[in-house]
Amino acid sequence: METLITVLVGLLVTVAVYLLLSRNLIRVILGTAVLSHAAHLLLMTMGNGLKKGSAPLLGENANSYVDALPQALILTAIVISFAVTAFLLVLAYRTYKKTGTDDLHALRGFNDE
Amino acid sequence: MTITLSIFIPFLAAIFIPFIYKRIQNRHIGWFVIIVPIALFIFLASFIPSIANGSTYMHTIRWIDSAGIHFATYLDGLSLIFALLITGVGSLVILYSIYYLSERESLGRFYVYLLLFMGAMLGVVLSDNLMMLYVFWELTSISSFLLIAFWYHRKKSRYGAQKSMLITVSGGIAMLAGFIMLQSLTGSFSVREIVATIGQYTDEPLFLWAMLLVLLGAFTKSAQFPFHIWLPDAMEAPTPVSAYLHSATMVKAGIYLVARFTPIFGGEAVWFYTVSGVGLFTLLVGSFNAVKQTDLKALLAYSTVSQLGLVMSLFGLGSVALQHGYSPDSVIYTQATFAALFHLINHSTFKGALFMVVGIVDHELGTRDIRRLGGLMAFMPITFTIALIGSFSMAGLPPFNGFLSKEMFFEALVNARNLEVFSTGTVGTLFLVVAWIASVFTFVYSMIIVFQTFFGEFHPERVEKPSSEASFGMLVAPSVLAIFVVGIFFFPNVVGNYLLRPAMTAIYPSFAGAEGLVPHIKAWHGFNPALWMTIGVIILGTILYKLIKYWRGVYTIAPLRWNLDTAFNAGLTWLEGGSHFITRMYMKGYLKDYLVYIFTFFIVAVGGSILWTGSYSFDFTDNSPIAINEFLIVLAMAGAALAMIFAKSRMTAIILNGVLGYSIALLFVVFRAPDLALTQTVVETVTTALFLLCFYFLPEWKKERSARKTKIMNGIIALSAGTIVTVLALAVQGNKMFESISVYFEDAYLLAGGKNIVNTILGDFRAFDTMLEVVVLFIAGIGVFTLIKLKTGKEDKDIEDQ
Amino acid sequence: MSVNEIGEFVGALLILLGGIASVISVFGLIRLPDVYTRSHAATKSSTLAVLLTLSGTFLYFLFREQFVSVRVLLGIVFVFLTAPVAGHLLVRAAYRSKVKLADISTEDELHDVLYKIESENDGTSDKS
Amino acid sequence: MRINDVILRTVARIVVFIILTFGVELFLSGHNNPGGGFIGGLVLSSAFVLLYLVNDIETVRKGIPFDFKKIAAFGVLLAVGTGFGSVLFGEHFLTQAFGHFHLPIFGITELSTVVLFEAGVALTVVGVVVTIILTISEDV
Amino acid sequence: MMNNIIVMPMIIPLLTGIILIFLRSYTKTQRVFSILSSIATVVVSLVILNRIQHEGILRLDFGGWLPPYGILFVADSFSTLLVVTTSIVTSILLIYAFSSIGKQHEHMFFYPFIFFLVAGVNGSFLTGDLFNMFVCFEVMLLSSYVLITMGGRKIQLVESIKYVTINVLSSWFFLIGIAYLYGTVGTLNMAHLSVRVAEVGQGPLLTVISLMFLIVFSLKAGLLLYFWLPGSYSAPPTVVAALFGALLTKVGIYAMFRIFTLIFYHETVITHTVIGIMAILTMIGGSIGALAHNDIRQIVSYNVVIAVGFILAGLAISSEVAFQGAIYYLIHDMIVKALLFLIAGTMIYLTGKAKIQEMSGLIRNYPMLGWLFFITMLSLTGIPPLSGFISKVYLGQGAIETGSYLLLAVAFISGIFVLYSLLRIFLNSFWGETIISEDDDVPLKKGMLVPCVLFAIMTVAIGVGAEGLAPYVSDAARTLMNPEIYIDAVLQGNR
Amino acid sequence: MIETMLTVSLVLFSITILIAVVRIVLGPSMPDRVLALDMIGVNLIAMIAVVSIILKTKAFLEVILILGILSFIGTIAFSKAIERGVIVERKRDR
Repeated sequence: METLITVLVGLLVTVAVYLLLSRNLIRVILGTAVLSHAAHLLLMTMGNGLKKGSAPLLGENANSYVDALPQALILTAIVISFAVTAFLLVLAYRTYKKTGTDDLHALRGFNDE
Repeated sequence: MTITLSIFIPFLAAIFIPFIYKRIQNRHIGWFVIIVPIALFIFLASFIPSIANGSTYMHTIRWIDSAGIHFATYLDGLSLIFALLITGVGSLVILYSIYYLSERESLGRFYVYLLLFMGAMLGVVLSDNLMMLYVFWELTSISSFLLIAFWYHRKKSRYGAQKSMLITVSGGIAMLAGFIMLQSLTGSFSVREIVATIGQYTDEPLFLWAMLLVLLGAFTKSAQFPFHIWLPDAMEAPTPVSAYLHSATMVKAGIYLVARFTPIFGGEAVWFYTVSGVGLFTLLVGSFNAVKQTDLKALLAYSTVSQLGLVMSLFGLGSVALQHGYSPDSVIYTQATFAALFHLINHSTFKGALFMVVGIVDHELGTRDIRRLGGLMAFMPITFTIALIGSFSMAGLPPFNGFLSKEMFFEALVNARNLEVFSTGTVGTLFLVVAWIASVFTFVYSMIIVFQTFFGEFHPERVEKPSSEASFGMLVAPSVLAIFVVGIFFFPNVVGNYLLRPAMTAIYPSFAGAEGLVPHIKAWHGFNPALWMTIGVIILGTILYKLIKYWRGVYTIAPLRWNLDTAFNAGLTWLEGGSHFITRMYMKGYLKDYLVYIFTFFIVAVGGSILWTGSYSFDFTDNSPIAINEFLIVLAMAGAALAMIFAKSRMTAIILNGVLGYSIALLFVVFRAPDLALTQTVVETVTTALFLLCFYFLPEWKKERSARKTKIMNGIIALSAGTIVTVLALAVQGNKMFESISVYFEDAYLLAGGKNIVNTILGDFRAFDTMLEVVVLFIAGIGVFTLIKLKTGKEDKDIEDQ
Repeated sequence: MSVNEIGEFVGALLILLGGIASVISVFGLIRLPDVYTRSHAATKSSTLAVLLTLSGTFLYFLFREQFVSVRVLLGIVFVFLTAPVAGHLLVRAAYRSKVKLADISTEDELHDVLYKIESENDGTSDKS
Repeated sequence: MRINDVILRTVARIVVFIILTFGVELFLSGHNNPGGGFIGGLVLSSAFVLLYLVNDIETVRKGIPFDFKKIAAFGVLLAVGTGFGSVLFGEHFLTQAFGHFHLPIFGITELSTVVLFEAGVALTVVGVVVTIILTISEDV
Repeated sequence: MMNNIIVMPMIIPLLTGIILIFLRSYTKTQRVFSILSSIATVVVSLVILNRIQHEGILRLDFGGWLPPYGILFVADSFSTLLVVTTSIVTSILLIYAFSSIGKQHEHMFFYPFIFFLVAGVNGSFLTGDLFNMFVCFEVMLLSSYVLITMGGRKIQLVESIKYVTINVLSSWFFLIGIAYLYGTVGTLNMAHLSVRVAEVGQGPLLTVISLMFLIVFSLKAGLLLYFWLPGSYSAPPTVVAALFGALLTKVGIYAMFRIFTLIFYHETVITHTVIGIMAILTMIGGSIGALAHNDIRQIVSYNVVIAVGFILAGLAISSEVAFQGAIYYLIHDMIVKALLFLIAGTMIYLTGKAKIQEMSGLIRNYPMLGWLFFITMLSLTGIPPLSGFISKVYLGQGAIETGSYLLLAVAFISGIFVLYSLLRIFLNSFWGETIISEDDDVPLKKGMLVPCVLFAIMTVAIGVGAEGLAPYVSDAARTLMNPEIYIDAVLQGNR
Repeated sequence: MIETMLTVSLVLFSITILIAVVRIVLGPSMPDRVLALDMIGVNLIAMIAVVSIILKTKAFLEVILILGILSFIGTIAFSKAIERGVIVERKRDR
């Protein structure tokens, strides 16, 4: 299972990187979103082993629990990625309104002669 | 203590000058300033007797104790000579400037700079601690920079200032590196301590580097070839400055440094060859170039370059004496050093006088172009006399002090030919020949100064102002110097015994009191080779001067025309252009390029190190089993992810992203993470809503128009990045080295009273993370608000998109 | 077989039925010719599928652990409530955004209404 | 073109109610069951999102006249403040206290300062999500 | 003894920021409140700094959870020195903001974002937990995203897209790195990480993971991967640019020092060599860039790049003396870069131009500004007795002791490039013919000049009074050199 | 027996999801895709229900409800986006 997920993570990273490298603003943002998915999944696989033990709820009275720490970290990371994505989206929106283009090739910025 | 104070007095004065300047209107501010150097001169002069008796003065104030950097002053014979020159010439120059600069100039500024310089220069020669020396060393560069660009609205002034600053500061930084190396070797920044212990380190490779770097500093400051190019351009400074900094004092700082370090590095072959070789070559180049100058100040600048070379080479020759320590035989080589010190003093007198003369000419006639001048003798008799004295002294003619030191120079060279050390032989002869040729040119340009300016016919229409003799005040300073020029010729041994003897002892501590260390200077010493050489110089020089218009064409010959100035300018231009070109090449402003750099670096660094260190040992034994349905879901996710790349519309891409997000929620369920699954679902939905909200306003995306090649490149980069992440993750999973700390949290109920471990971690164990994460969210929320609401767009006249 | 076991079995059976229904509906989704027909498959039968599954789950928990899961019940109610509305909205949206009907469709009763409104609106700006 | 949303609005009214209740439930049960401040807050805000989707901004504003920025700020203040509170009591920063109290109506209840902290989190989440959505939607 | 005080440098700005949100429409109150609280931060951090000298490294376990399980703040001399400098720099920059940023910004939560930024920066310095560092980074980064876009001018938006994207990317890389590290050694506390890494030895796998962190922090610090830096530091308003120039890269640098002296210090042959090479390339690239442009903002930004290379040369050398040099330089650079950015911004404000050849002779109308620039230039070049000097000496000593001559050469030569690039500004813009007549020049507000003067005084004071800082700096360098001091302080006993 | 039935149904659900993804990729129209997404959401609910039976835990029952709620909200958002573009109006009746 870990290997499968890891390969999936690799695939997601590939997709994310490819999207990041494109010229379109929206694709770039989607790339960051996919990358955050990949990072979360990766963090998940780094615990004490997937599917080993029951959910980390003491009410379940199980013998062993899965690693709860990565879960907490991922939760934090998810919220942060949400915040970042939201900001990035609005930034893209504002940029488009201001410049009239979403082509990153046209958005070069400083052109000191 | 008082010596330390003497360094500070000019600085203190510099602070007060602007205030005084604001108060007084009717009197020239210079009269207040001049008190400082005169007082200091008198104060320092009072040390002459005791120093001559061999005492030295040392005083230390702790500064940066932990780094061994102290404010340590040390007064011995060597520093005394320089200190006296600084304050003495300084007094005269300020006196001269009072008449030279009109009150319309911003005199407050001028004198502040000048006092800064004076203090810095005193600091250089009186410091014992190398770092202190460096502090003041750079300060001289800076004050010189400010003085050169005193008339900063002139382009040439700025150019000259920039050039001198760049060259001298660069040299200074090199010197700093050398100093630090010395400290690393010996463990001390104190010159005296280094002198005492350096013997045991001379074989270290660092020693050689330190020597070369220190020399670099000295050469740049003293305008030695090929760093001499800044000096002629520095002549844009007001003439008093040129007289003071660029002939008498600052340029001698390098000389001082060489003298000061002779006990440390002297006796080394590299030191000998570098110092004397560079010195002689500078002498030749300087004198040769001086002849072709038409601007009197430029001529003097080149002459200064050549004279500095002369002194430098003498120090190089004199360092030989230290090769095997003290022996009666090697004393003879110290005479070169003696000559160097002597010429140093002489040069300050006659060159100072000459600069002032040129200043007078410039001041009275509005030009200093030799081609426009002539016949000034008639109405500027005093000026003429001073010029005559100065030039003849420079040319090495009796009865002026230049003659004495020139003779000693030749003598030292003749001695050097007999050197048994460093397998000189032919090189010694070469030195002699070079020096002699250079002297001939020196003679020629000295004659040019006197004869082309003061003899011949006066053409009033060629000058810009009506001409008359300068005011009395302006003549005082050069006259005093001229008197010294003559006086020293007649009483050279006063200087020799009182000033030079302690200095020689300072340079050659092991020779202290040796017979012949301080020779008796005689004007007439029989027909020895040196005199014959002088006579030869006069004869050939006269001939060359007379025939100058026939051989002037030499200067237009190509190799001689390529000068270092153009090289320096071209270098700077090339540097800027090249930088621009290179920076443009990789800083294109495209996000994509930057990302490519980052990923490339990632692939090379991380991927490379994975391959290199072979950290790809996998271990799949610990894997949990895969259920078919999980496999199918992963397959669906993979399909959705891949489809995102090829999605033709943004909405499809958003939907696919949603599929990914929801499937991840399912994976979280499979991995027993209910909280995550909940969060992931909600966040995914809200994100999707946001995507929809924003994308409505953006245009439908176009097909990527990139070339096929770019796409393939992107694909390769993406694939490698993905592969690296996977490989590394697999390696990590196969190499779990420790149990996670998270077992601890399974006691959550006991510890924190919660049964949901994840929630207790978030709310208690790692509540700080949660708190900050809330802050992050909050910032994003308010940030979005700000981003949308705050529009200062109307003031867009701004300087954007240039 | 105790009552509980029968209950569990029934629950599992319902779930299996749900799975089958779901597969059937997805075949509809992939095979049917246009969005309108597909929406039948997607909304109706997959709602059925999920209802079957959830009921199964409810029964399973009820009989196995004597646990009345309010959440699952709520979920059932919820899906019942929302699925038709969602389907309705979506198809309306599809129609309004002028997704073409399949070629085999014979009639489009609202055709005139839609395009009439459109032509009326052409004068004014259609930017809401 | 006016679009008739009667069906949607009718259903939405019920749904929003369910979501809100469920959100509060999730928030409260967080310490022992899945849920907690974040999730509770997110679910609550999704209810608001639904409200805004179904109705327009003006209508909702009439019903809920809050400045959501302030709510968010208040939430952060609460979250940070509970941490700061423990400092005032001479405890380590962010020390959470919990205890079992005997309350008249509820019987033995576990009370914890975590609840305050989590409430802050939830308020922030709601405030921020709604602020973002409102801000974008208003800027047309 | 409770160490709650060490969370204050983060909490005070945080609370201030939140409270200022409520004070949105009261500009005056905002100003007073913000300056007061930033002064409070300065005082608190100074107190911490002094307590460390008496009591050793301080730590605060949040919620009383002992490390490695809970999150904790660790204040050692290194981090606290940076916190002190950050607080001081921010206070002074606030003064500049009062007179320059404008009502619109103030109304739109400008000050809160500044405080959030500072909270993030201080948190990153103080935290002893790797994941918490990630979160603190995010606090800092999100505030910086907002600040860089604030005002919404076209150039800001365009540049910030690059800035945000690249930083988001590096954040996820950071998270991936944390995941790897957690996977291998199963902990997040930095001291505990160090212990565990030391226990198994830093094998090839851990070295590869350390390179992952190197990339992340290089991106933040602008070490070799500085492409985003010149553009994004040129776009925002002056105060923000100064804040960025002074603080942001320093956080990356700090993190790099922390990680590579505390955790991954075993395989210096690989990691520190790589850092050294990167530092050299950075200095070269920065030097070239600083000469390539005529826009002051760009020149100034590239100077930031050079400084980054210089400081990390100290890490690459990795000896106690070199660390001292690097720390001195960090402090110096935070102050002087802020000053440099302020002056550059003020010049643009006064002339309305950004290119050096378009302005000329400013010194006639604004002599004070000109001399301040001059001092800045000298200080950055490392001319004594200004603040850049002592670090140069120490770094030189470190380089010579360890035989890193190439680093030494590049580091010292880069100083000349710094000088030249700034000299061009000085000669062209301050000297030269005065173009603007005295009648229609823009008056230089006191509120703009005072902060510059304060910074200038600081650079002189630090240079002359370097000995005053010496005990702190040497303690910091000692701690960096001997990770066990840090580890002991964190992991041993319940204080 | 029960185990097998549950596993089989899980597989069936995942097949459904897989095919629905194919529909999303194929399109052709946007409502098709949203329809498929909705369907995926519904199937995820079912899967989670089954998974929680297999894992013998009640922890995931909340997820079921949440997913139900959210796939509804998502679908509404998408359909509004398709229909009107803007999904949150400032004021109706404009």
